[in-house]
Amino acid sequence: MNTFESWLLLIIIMIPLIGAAVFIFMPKDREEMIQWSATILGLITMVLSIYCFAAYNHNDGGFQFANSWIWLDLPSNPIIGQQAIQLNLGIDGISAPMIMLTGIVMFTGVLASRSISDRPKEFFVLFFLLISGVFGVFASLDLFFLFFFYELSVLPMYLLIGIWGSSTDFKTFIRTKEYGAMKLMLYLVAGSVLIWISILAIFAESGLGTFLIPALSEIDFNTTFQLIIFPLVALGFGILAGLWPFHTWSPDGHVAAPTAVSMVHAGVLMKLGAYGIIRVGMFLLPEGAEQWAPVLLGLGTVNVIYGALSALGQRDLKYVIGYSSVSHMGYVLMGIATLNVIGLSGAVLQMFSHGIMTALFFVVVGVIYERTHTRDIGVLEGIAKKMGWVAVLFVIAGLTSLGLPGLSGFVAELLVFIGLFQTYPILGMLGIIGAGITAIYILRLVAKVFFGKLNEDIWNNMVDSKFSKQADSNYWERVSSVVLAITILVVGLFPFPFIKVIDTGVTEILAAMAGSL
Amino acid sequence: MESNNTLGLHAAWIIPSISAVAFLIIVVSMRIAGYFYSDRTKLALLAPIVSITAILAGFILFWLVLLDVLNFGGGSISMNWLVVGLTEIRWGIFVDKVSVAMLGLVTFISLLVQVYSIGYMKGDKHFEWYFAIHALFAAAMLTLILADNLLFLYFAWELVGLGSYLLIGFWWEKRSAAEAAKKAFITTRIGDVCLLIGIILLFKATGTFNISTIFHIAESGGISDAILNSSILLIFIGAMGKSAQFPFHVWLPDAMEGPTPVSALIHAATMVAAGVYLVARMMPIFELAPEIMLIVMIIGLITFIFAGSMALVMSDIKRVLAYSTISHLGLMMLCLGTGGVAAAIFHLIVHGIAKALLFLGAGSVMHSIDNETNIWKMGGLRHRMPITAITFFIGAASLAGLPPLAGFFSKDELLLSILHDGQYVVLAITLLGVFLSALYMARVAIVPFLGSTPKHLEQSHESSSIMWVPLVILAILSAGIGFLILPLSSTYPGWAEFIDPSHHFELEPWLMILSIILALAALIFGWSVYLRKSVSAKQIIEFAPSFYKTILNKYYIDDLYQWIIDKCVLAFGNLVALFDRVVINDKAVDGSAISVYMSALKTRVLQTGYLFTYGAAMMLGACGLAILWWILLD
Amino acid sequence: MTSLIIFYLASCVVLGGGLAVVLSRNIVYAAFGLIASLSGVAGIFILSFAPFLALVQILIYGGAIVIVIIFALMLTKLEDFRTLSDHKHWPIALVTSLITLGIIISTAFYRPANLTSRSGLDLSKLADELFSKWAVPFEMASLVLLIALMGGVIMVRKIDSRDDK
Amino acid sequence: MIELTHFQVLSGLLFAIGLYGVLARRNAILVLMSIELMLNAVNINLIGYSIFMNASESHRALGHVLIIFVITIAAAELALAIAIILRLYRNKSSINTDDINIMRW
Repeated sequence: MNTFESWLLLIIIMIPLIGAAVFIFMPKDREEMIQWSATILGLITMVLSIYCFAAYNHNDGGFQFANSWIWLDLPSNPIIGQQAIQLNLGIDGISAPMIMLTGIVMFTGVLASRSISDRPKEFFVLFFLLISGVFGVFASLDLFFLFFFYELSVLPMYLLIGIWGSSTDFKTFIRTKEYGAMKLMLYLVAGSVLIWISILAIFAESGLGTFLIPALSEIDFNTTFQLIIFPLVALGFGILAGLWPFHTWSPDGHVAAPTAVSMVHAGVLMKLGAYGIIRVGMFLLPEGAEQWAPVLLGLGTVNVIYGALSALGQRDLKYVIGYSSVSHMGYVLMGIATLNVIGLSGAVLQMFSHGIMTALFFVVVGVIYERTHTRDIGVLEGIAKKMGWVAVLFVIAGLTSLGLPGLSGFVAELLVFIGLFQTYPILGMLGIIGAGITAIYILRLVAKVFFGKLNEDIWNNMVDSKFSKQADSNYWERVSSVVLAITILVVGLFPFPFIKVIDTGVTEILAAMAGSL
Repeated sequence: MESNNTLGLHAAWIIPSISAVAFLIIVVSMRIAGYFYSDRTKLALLAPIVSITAILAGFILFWLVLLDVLNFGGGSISMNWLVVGLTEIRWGIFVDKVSVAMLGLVTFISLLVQVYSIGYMKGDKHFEWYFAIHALFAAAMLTLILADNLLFLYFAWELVGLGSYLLIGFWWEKRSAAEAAKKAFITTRIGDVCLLIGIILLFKATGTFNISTIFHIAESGGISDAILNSSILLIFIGAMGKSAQFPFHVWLPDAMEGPTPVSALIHAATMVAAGVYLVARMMPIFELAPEIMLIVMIIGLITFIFAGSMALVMSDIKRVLAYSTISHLGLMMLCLGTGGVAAAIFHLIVHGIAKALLFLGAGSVMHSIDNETNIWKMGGLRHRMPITAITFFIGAASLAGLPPLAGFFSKDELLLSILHDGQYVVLAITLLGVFLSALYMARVAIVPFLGSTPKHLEQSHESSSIMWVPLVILAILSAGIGFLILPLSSTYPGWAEFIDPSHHFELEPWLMILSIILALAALIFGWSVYLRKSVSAKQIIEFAPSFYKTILNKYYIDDLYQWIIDKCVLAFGNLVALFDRVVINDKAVDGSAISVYMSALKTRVLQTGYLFTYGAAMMLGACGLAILWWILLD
Repeated sequence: MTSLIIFYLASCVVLGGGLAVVLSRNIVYAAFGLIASLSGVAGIFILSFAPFLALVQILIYGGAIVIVIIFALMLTKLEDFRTLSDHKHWPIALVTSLITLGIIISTAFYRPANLTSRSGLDLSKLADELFSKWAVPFEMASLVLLIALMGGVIMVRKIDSRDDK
Repeated sequence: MIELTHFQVLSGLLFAIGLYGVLARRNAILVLMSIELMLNAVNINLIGYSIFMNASESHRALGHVLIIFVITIAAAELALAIAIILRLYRNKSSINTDDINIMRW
């Protein structure tokens, strides 16, 4: 491994961080400059993250691009000797696609935020901080830093939603952005408390005096300990993954957040939860995972069906997508809980696929909202006439969501289903039925909002005067959404390269599980 | 199954690929051209040229495949698509006599329909897009036919559904078209969900998606009865959805909101036949489950009669044809239920050609009379558009079962197959259905084309040649293809034996004569009711007015579904959403926040703001800590 | 023995002054009580061989702090609180302070150190320590004083009415 | 002979008196004075330990150093406290702690 590769992950984490620091010192009124530098940094990061995935050698497996820097020497302990908290970076087959996902969503998110005119400088500072944290979580092999980056990615959300967000105001149903931000924050902090408790418990129980994940995974924790700690881990990370019944922050948060933040939030941040369950829960506490898997599976099934049905009853475009995220994350949880190669690979691929798909959804809905200042399904009708690109891309995202073959959602869900049928055929059937319900709400939405006759009067009243000539997405938004759509197509048609890498990581985790059982 | 000669097989996988590439080319070039030329009409012909070239190439390659199948008996090739753990999921194609027959049908009809569409869709806003979806649909449908494993088949199956969705909703600015597209997708989706479950169940039992391997395992008893029966039933439900069998038939009549050539291609000849094709394809495994075969037969029978009765009362020409399609698909299913694969496929082909002809004819009529679809507002069009009229008559007569047209032979084969299965009651009911189908065909042919011409149709005229040439080709085929059933030469032992060597060509004269009599009787009856009016239709209606009303309202099934969707599914969705909002969110989540707030209201009284309180509390606390420390220390 | 008597005398002054501070009804008496008490503490310092500290005590407390307090009394109209009333919860205050007293005294007697040999500290030694080992904190303390001074000035300077509200 | 205990008891008594003053008096200036008493109580304790400890000179110097710091901080604290009181008096026309409860819920 050459020097560049061993520094690659650090570079990927640091680019947004340094970018954020640089933005702070940029003059406020030079918006163009800030937007351009954000775009360029985003592009570089995306390219690097894709390189990172492509260069991952799936034959060797294991943690690659690994490198470590000692951050803090813990007080020396006579029994275990001198140990340190290290910034230990490395990716395996599960985190590699997640890194790529983050890179893609970051770049497209920056493109989609170019239209932000309210304090763009501060927006990009916080946004880059958030992204840096997300990269950090996926790349960290040290529980301490995993938690550190996790918090780093959670905290900026509050400001991003609270300041740049948008409120829902139907006469009968009001959710302010402050409410959404606060709720999201409280939930995620509650989750992180559980995570921190369990991380410290694992640290103490191991007796190694280290937070290193590979070292900790060698240890067989005793069964009682695993049985007690796994639910804490699963719940703590599960909150972030939208685990029922702790999911309500997610639709409210998605709806309140500005476009780019919704994208990162639904696209990547929720994946942190699922990733944490795999990395910390399953990898370190295999027996606990084994014992609690049925519960996780049951909750995942509830997520799928419940999320889909809830989405059916929503009026706000973003709420529909918010609940569809809850539903789709259910597939991830189900896939994780199958504890077999196919299901788990499906879960990881679903994380990737759903990330891209939701990001696409939110770009498109963001465009609609910016142009019309409404997301009310009851009001919007036939807007495909004015917004051709938006309609096409929304339909692509919708079809992905309902699992149309040829798009990424199908492959992922199929693998989850096959995995489920190995162990729990009935739940597998419920999962497939959930996909059927998804078809209902997506197609209803598409038929109502995009198709049908456009009422010109309503439209002229609704549309922002800035956009009355050209209501369709601008070039940046088009590039952003087309990048996402192409990713969906590529993964849907040629999933093999992705699955190969994911499979490596999944196999190792399951081997570790089998070894310790 | 590996074939030595793979030339034909390679040709086979190229066929759908060309169309897929054509789809991409059209979509991309549309966008790029849009940036350079503001005047789209100059480029409009680009799209049909690309897509028609693609499908023409497919049609030419079809002959190569056919030759290969005739000489070497087909085979399969496949490649890896996915490897997960130890499980391989492959993409592959499989060519045999049935699939090659379907291949010919689909490429041929697609070709004609696309040519026809150039004339029909001229001047439409989204002209290029229309041909793009056509190419996409053709690619998907051809893939479906060729797929050698169930997953790949499902893959194509869904894409076919997508093509249908896009084409039905092609005029999406019409609310009804948008709704119809949605309805079609969702209804078939219900079937698809079952199909996927069935496929995965089979995968679980056998560890493979490959159809022939599944057959081997199933035949050697490697699958338990429960799994086998349930998965076959689920697969059949999938087929029912696509083939619009009762009770999933509701989407097909609504799908007529799409452009008429689309109805001809997708909703008559190809996509709806996919269900029948699937069942035929899976026949070896269906035969292992006689109970399911019985269900297939009964569903087919119900659909046949039931849709036929509705076809008899509809006044929209396309809807009549749609119900007739459903009815004929039911007939094919019925036949498959008795094990008659060859007969069903033969009827599929004959019906596909004839129905495409009828739809294109109907389209031609609509095109010339300003998109009027109500048959009662037409009449005497025979004089205005003779070619359309004659070809339409040929198609109708073929489907009505008049000798020596193709429909006569195929229907005869079907009846024979039912007879051989020993289902006499079914046979009797089927004969009633044959009468019905001849009657509605007479109605839909006689009312618009014969009789006197109403005033407002004086201006109507024959369509352009690009539209009537396909009609003529189809009419010729529709008339002549029936003879394929006969053992024409020493090497060709007749259709049935060609498809399935265990069958032999035979005739049952009394059945043949009976069906001819029934068809003729229906035609005469129709002629006297609708043309000579010697028998009043009104009197017949008054015979059982409520029954008539029920049929006219499609047996209230659409209303029932609407009710279920509105009152059950949506209401349930709303209920869950409300539950989420009220119970989970407001009570549990905000409730916990509120309870914290309320307890804070109680405890905040401690914050008196007086120095005294804080000082005393602090000091007492320090004392308490001191005492604690003391106690702990000793 | 003499030192013990002096100690008791000084203690009486300290405690008496303290009691005068907390019990007197007149705030000026209280201020004088404070002076007495602080002087008593200075006496204790002398007894402990720390004349420098005693000097500091007199200078800073007696000379500066109490003067500042008396200035404060003058700046706030003295007539407003010529007679002072106690808090109505004074019994609780009494109990609290008695408990504290009990704990402090019981710690003193719980494990008596029995140290009787006294030894003072040379002033030069103190200076050595203060300006070598404790130089940085010492400078910090001067900074604190400076900042407190500035804070005091800012706090009491006349501000235009806009900020007053 | 004077013992360490003497210092401790004296310091404790003065501390208790000061504490009583802080808690029981209502006049802010008196409260300040009582705080001074408490600080002095601490000083007595410190000097007591400093002279009775069997330790090196540099260790015993610590007590003296701390006393100097305490006095310094007391002066600083008082300067600020008086300023605050004056300010309060100007705004509220009262330095009665009972009247100053803006920190109340």
